[in-house]
Amino acid sequence: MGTGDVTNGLAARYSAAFAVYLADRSELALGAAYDLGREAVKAQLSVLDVADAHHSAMRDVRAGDDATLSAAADFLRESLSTFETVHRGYIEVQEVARLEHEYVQQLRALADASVAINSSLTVEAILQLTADTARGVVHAGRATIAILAQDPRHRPLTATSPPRLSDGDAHPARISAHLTGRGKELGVLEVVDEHHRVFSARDEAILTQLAQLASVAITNAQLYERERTIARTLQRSLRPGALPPVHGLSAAVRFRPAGEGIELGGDFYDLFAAGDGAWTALIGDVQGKGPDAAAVTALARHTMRAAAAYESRPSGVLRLLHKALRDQTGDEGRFCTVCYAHLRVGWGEVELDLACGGHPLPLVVHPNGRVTPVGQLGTLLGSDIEPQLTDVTVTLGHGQVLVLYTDGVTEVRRRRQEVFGHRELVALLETCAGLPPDAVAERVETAVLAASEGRLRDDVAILAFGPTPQPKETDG
Amino acid sequence: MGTGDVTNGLAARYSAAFAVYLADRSELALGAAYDLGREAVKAQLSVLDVADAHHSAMRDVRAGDDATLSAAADFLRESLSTFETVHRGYIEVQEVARLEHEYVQQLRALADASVAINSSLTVEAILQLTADTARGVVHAGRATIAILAQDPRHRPLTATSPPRLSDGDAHPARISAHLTGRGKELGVLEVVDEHHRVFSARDEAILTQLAQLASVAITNAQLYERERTIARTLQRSLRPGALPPVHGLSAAVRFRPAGEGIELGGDFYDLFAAGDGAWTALIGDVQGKGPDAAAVTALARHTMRAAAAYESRPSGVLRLLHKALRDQTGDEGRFCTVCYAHLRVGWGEVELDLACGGHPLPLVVHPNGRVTPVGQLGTLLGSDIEPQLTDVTVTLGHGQVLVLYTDGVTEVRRRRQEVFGHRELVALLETCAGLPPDAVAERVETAVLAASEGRLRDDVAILAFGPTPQPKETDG
Amino acid sequence: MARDTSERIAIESDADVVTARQRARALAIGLEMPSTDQTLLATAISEIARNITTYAVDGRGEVLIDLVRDARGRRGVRVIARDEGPGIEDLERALTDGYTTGGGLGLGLPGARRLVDEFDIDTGPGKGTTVTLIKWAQRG
Amino acid sequence: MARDTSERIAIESDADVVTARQRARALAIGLEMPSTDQTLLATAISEIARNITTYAVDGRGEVLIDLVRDARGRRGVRVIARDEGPGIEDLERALTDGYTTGGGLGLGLPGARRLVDEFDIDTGPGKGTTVTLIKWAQRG
Ligand SMILES: [Mn+2]
Ligand SMILES: [Mn+2]
Ligand SMILES: [Mn+2]
Ligand SMILES: [Mn+2]
Repeated sequence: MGTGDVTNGLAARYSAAFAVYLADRSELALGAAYDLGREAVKAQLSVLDVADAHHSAMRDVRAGDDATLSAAADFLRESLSTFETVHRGYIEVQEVARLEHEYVQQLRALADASVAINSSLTVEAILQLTADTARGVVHAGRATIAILAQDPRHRPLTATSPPRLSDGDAHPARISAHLTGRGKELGVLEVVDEHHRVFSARDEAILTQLAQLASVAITNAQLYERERTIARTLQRSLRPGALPPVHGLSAAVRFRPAGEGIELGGDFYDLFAAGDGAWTALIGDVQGKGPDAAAVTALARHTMRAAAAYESRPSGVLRLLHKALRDQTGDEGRFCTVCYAHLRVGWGEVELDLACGGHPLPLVVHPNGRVTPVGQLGTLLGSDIEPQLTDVTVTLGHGQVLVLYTDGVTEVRRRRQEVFGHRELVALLETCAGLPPDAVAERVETAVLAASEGRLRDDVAILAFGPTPQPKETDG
Repeated sequence: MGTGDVTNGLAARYSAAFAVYLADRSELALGAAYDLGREAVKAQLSVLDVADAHHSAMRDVRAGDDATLSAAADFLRESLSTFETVHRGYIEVQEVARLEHEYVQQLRALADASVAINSSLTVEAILQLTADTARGVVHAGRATIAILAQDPRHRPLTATSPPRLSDGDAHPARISAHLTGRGKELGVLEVVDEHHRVFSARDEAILTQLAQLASVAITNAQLYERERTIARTLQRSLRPGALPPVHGLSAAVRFRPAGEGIELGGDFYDLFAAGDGAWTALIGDVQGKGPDAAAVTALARHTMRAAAAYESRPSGVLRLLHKALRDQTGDEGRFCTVCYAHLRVGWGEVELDLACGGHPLPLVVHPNGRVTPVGQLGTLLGSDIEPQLTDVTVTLGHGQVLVLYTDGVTEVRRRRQEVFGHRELVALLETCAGLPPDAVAERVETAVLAASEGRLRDDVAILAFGPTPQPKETDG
Repeated sequence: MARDTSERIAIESDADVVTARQRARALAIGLEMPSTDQTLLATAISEIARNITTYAVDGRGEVLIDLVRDARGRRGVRVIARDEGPGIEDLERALTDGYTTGGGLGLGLPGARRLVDEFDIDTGPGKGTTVTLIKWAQRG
Repeated sequence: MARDTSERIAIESDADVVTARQRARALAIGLEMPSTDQTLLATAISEIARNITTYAVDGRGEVLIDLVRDARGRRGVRVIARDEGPGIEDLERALTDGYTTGGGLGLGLPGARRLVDEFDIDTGPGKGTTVTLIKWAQRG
């Protein structure tokens, strides 16, 4: 602090000013001591430099009488008064620093809480985290958050921190902040403490900030919950369910829509009782993926279920579906492929009429390991051209399994290279001779998922069935 | 600061210690000056008190020789050294306070940004706000945020602040923070400034905190967007569309699902060409509201559209729908009411066969202002009992309008009090004589919304139609 | 608080500041205020007078100095400094020791505030500044 | 940095602190260090020695004082204070002038740090504390 030059300059000026003061003892001369001290502080000289300057001045006057000593005391005191100002400022600034540091701690706690609160997807979790944060960040005894019901059908929600109430004060100190979302009142966040507690303006500011961020998180969670409920419920309601048990028929299905968080795609399948005591088994693929395609699968399934009550020829049902797809209003046209089978289940065998509208032909796995396609290729449904469809009759005997599948099974690509195609499927099925339909479907699904490395680029559906083995067959 | 007693005590002890030092000039005696000064600081005495104590000691020794003055200088210096420590601390703590205050400003900016960022529902808006905040909060020249594509079908996204790039430094100073969501890498947030800029550890901490909160907001927005897309797309795809134009028929529809953010409920309607050149008009209400009911409306509409291709008797179509509802797998049974009309549109008149499955009977508005129900009440569809349904033939002539509606129109309650019911509907329709179907539907909807004070408790659907007025009719 | 005496000193130059210091010191001596407190009072006057000569219009203002007595009979010196200057826009900042801008040394108004027993300031953009301070003769 | 001389002083009582101060002052005078800096050096030694007598096991430790010279030929007095005490758990806090806990006066280690040109501390729970400080004879 300070350099020798400035220090020496100080000593000389101090000595001269002191000599003036000794001569006239005037306020003007004394004011010079104040000026010197103030300059020393501004030049960041040390208080020790002033002490040394004082002593060199004393050496210069070389007098020890009371009057001189008294004047010296006055002069030194005056020259140190600015140092005293700074000294007192130290204690004050230390308090400022402490308060700012406390504020930093609160704001950091708030920032951490913000991340945690916004990471919560349920309103309940947000409320509890907010109450806990409120209590912690203002060091209070208890915090409560309450939000109104969004809707007359819902209940209001509250959370308290700590969860269990103590008896508490009859007249506690309290501060609160309103929760608002998109211009509407959401609820209130309140903090209470013992009655002698005085909450600071900063505590209120922090609570308000917390209420604000909690409001946003609650609003987001409510919006998310609403859309998620709609999305989940619709997808689950539209998705084909488990296969019904059919006497004499063993059937299995595997169904995997592509896309994270998606439960329903453009692939579909169905197995249901047709009007005439027979059964219908079908698989299909709507052009495209995701929810747009999914809505069309509902149309396809419901249409074919209704048509099957009136119509036993597969080609007839598919023609009606073609018309229904063409009649769709609003949406731009959607194409669809379907493989439709009308089944008469007998004793150890299944006779089926089969039509394929633009769909890959199903494969029969024979007990000897041979794999053969059945049916005849037909036209895509829903397009401009009247579909060409052919009904083919097939009988599945003991140990034969028919595998219906969508193109997601045979067009598995990785880095633009087909890694599982028709050839691989046939080769795999050749190893499935004698296996029941569920095992066959399982093997196919496993192979496809492995080839896709867990990331499907298209929906995958597999429907496999055959006559149930009849234990008495060879005995009877 | 300090009291007279302590000050006087200081003066006496100072004088005594100084006398000792004058006698032996030892380090031990000099150390006493340090101790006195330190005690004075701890007792929060003023530096002026020390100066005064010094001068009373000088008065006591009453000597002005060089040796004494030199010893006095040593002793005063030593006694002031602790004050110097505090003085230096002031400057240091002031810097600490300034830095803490700056940190407070950054954290407050971060808290504000957190609210703004989490209030944004699109990833693009979040990215821009994050880049702007990053640049502002660390006072840098430019900030860039980039996130990877979630899915091979999507593009990566970036945002820059300011949006336009300046030429910039060839070797700028830079700091960055990773964005991660649910354990996966999302992208990176980077800040650059002129090459001489030195980013502090606090700048890095702030950037990391910002990256963290942005990551959560991005993840939430992606999740929300996904669910919202599914919900929107499915609802729009399942929702019945606009009415097709039908030569000779004037028809209008009003449709309002209950519930905020919901686009599709349990009410439905349809108007489509039946198989035999005739048309089908229908309205229905699935038990319950919201997405659960909505999926069943798809089943109902698609089933009836398919059945209408084979079946012209309304009761036949409704029986098939009953069966389809009963066959539904997975879901617990859902009931449904439908009013179904098979229309033959002629020259200035419409002949219709009508069946009502558990649905309120439609009302005819006559040109003279009379309002009469038509059709015969039938049984709810989808329940355990085989429905009782009756086909009734009705002819609508010039100026007659048939109004089909769901119970949401006639069961408007407010505070458990019915405020708009069947009686009010009939009274309203009596004022609609001579109005075209669209005006009638409009009036009914307006009355229902007014009675509900804008908050529907049930879905509302209204389908009104009648023969198109034939201008040549009377001339021909 | 009863007023004993009063003197009004126009502040236009450094010489006027000396007059004010002297007047205050004379009153303080009359109250037998300790010499260290006399020094602190004089320093506080210098700091607020400096505020006038530095910031007020034409560097002009006035200082009123008088003796006061509180309800408990305690006596002290009161100094009121007024100017018609631009006023202080951000008072909190002007009094928080300059730490927000860094490197302040805590002199000026915040320094003066620390040296006296009571300190009050009335200011605002365009309305000038009035500083009132009191140093009691007996310590609390 | 070349070592010129070295002296080891056991710190067990206040008398030992005086010895250390004296030794350091003698070396400082030999380097013609200004008297104000001599005082600051002695004060720093008192503060770190006080740290030993207050916190170390049995209040014991040792101080090494020697002359050092840096690469540019500048000479100074170096003081190394060691103890086998419990060590300092939260060093940052011990050095941040007590402002986090409020009301500290900035003496002790943070005070000593401010009075010298170089200051280094090596400590940790259970490993004792070593403080090294240097005061250069010529100002930077
Ligand atoms: Mn598809
Ligand atoms: Mn596909
Ligand atoms: Mn309903
Ligand atoms: Mn209803």
